[in-house]
Amino acid sequence: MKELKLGEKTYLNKISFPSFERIKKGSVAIIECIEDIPCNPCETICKFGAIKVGFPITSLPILDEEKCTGCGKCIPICPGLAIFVLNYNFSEKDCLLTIPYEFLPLPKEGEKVKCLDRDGKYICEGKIVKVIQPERNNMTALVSFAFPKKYYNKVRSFKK
Amino acid sequence: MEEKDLVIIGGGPAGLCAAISARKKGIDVLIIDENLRPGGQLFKQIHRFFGSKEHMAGVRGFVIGEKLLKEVKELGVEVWLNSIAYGIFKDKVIGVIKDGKNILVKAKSIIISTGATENPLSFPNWTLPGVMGAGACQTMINIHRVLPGKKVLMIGSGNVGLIVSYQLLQAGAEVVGVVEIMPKIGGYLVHAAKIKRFGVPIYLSTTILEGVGKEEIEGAIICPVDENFKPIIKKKKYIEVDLICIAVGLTPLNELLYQAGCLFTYKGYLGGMVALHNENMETTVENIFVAGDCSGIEEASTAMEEGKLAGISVAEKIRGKKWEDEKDQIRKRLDDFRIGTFGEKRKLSKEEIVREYYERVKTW
Amino acid sequence: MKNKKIICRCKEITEEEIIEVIKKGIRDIDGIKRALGAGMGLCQGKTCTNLIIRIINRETGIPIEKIRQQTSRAPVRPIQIKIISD
Amino acid sequence: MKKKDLRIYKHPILGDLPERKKIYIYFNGKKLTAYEGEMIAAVLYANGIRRLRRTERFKEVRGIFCAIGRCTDCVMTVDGIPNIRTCITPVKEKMKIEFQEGLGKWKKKIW
Repeated sequence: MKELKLGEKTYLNKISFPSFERIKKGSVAIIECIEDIPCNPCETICKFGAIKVGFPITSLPILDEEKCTGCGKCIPICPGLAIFVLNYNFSEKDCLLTIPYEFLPLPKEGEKVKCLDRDGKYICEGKIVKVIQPERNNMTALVSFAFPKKYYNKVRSFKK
Repeated sequence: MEEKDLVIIGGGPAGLCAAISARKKGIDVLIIDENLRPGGQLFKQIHRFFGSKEHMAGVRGFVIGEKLLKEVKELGVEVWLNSIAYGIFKDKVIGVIKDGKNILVKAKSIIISTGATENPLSFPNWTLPGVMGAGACQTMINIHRVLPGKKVLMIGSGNVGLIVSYQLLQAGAEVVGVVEIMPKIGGYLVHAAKIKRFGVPIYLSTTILEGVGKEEIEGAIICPVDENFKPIIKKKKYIEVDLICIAVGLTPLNELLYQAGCLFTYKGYLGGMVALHNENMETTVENIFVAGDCSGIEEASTAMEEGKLAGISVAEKIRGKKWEDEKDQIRKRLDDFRIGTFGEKRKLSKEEIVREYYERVKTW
Repeated sequence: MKNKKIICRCKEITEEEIIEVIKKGIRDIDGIKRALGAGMGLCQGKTCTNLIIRIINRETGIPIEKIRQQTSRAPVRPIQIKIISD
Repeated sequence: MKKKDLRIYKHPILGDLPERKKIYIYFNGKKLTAYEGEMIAAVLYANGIRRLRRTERFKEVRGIFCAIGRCTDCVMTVDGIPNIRTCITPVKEKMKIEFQEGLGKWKKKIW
């Protein structure tokens, strides 16, 4: 049976990733918004003016990678839950990915997890580093988890 | 017989916004809603809405619902709950059953915002317990807070199918898959991505052949289709599920508009037969207005704007004033929302409706 | 009747039966209603009307917008006759 | 029999299920716990009961289909009155709910 695969090039090529030079410098937003949906809360919420949607409102968000501080304010506001923050320099071996997480129970800091790709396929082992409780973000929790750097562009979620 | 300036039938996003706008312009408003609380589908929608700040983007549906209810209350809009507007008769008389009594209400203007109904899909055993509409499933998990099944198969990959799949995961169910008969998904990729990255497969060019079970659903047979949508039977597959959700689109709920004598047109992109209306949301029957999904299936965001437009238009007629600037701003927000791959076709259909309205009204 | 496809859930009318009366010349919702009672159950055609329109369209090629809809009459929801008669 | 409760007590977005007054209803004579404000069909589903009635013609079992009172698939006999749409009818203390055969039988005169 034919399946939708979001890890395929047709979809990945539509994502405007920050340059690898910028990624190596530290925390930065990765916006995986690839369709002309009329939507721009990411632009409105960014204090640093790092995200531009502009006119028309269906334009894809463009990240000014020099202005982005990787603060993560845009993660929980995105209705598509399509924004992640990557800290490539988390440790010598691992990078750290922060994702919006809207399930219970929330993982615990230090917990070992299985890292999954965009299609939910197992990629590698990882570890929960930080869980920001939901109240502040209007019910969306932010979970940061660490995994080997080489999968920085593959891993997008986890399961217990 | 009771007499009212404006009666709004259906207190969902469109109806509530219409009530607020009209009340702010000094109109006496009565909302009639058949449910125990108003808000329509907003209270099932626990995801954040798209759009801009003006569309309340990034805010969850039920939060918007609470905000609208508060405003309606503060403005002193009369709301009849658990009340059924069962018919519209001559001279804009509405028959209502309220508290077990038959009440006739005569209105100067009526706004019909009755929303939509889910499209069915028939397959053998779709009548067994364990097959339900995706909206029904959403009602069960988000309103009644009961899980109607633990292993779910979703039929249809439009936004409703994708969003309800995600909400089923949030409610603690396992979604074993989403099947879509078309070669590509119907909804937004970001909604698909939300469930895909937690391991829910989305099968394309696939359909359901039948539900399996004796007295309740125990499984489903799914099957890939060829380019003519004919099932390739030898590739069929059995999967164990206890709930099958049908998410194959919505149809405007327009019985009352038919009774009122409104003229209709068929618009596939808007879900079927839609009452003709002009740029003020007035139908071909004078002083009967329409707003929200029953004037063409779109989203809650557009329903709210259409409601405001209808509410102001009613106020203009009753008070003999003009609020063109305000209406233009609303129309601009509607246009802002009706762009892109998904919005463009709806925008064109809406423009056709207004054009046909003037053609038909002229020759009528 | 194995693998029967029910169309009208209330009156339990199958697709086969509907196709049969279409072959006899019925072309609209009200006609199907009179011939089979489909759409006349408790829900008054809320669920099956769309399905029947699609079957008529598929079997006869008549465009959906040309197929006459069910006549809508009050009451649009099931209510006790006692309440109205009082 | 293992006790089932399919209520969603904790929810990541909607929060905890608020506490409500506990009441009792009867399904085919069996006592079930319900909470004030719940719909009859929701209480039955929460207890794992999805078979609400049997149809007249094909003798098929039916359950909830639309959950908003439109499709009438969930009709049951409630306190002696048949064809009550249980998905939109709230429970009441000591309510007697019965599996309905066909179009049901009237046990009680209502007028």
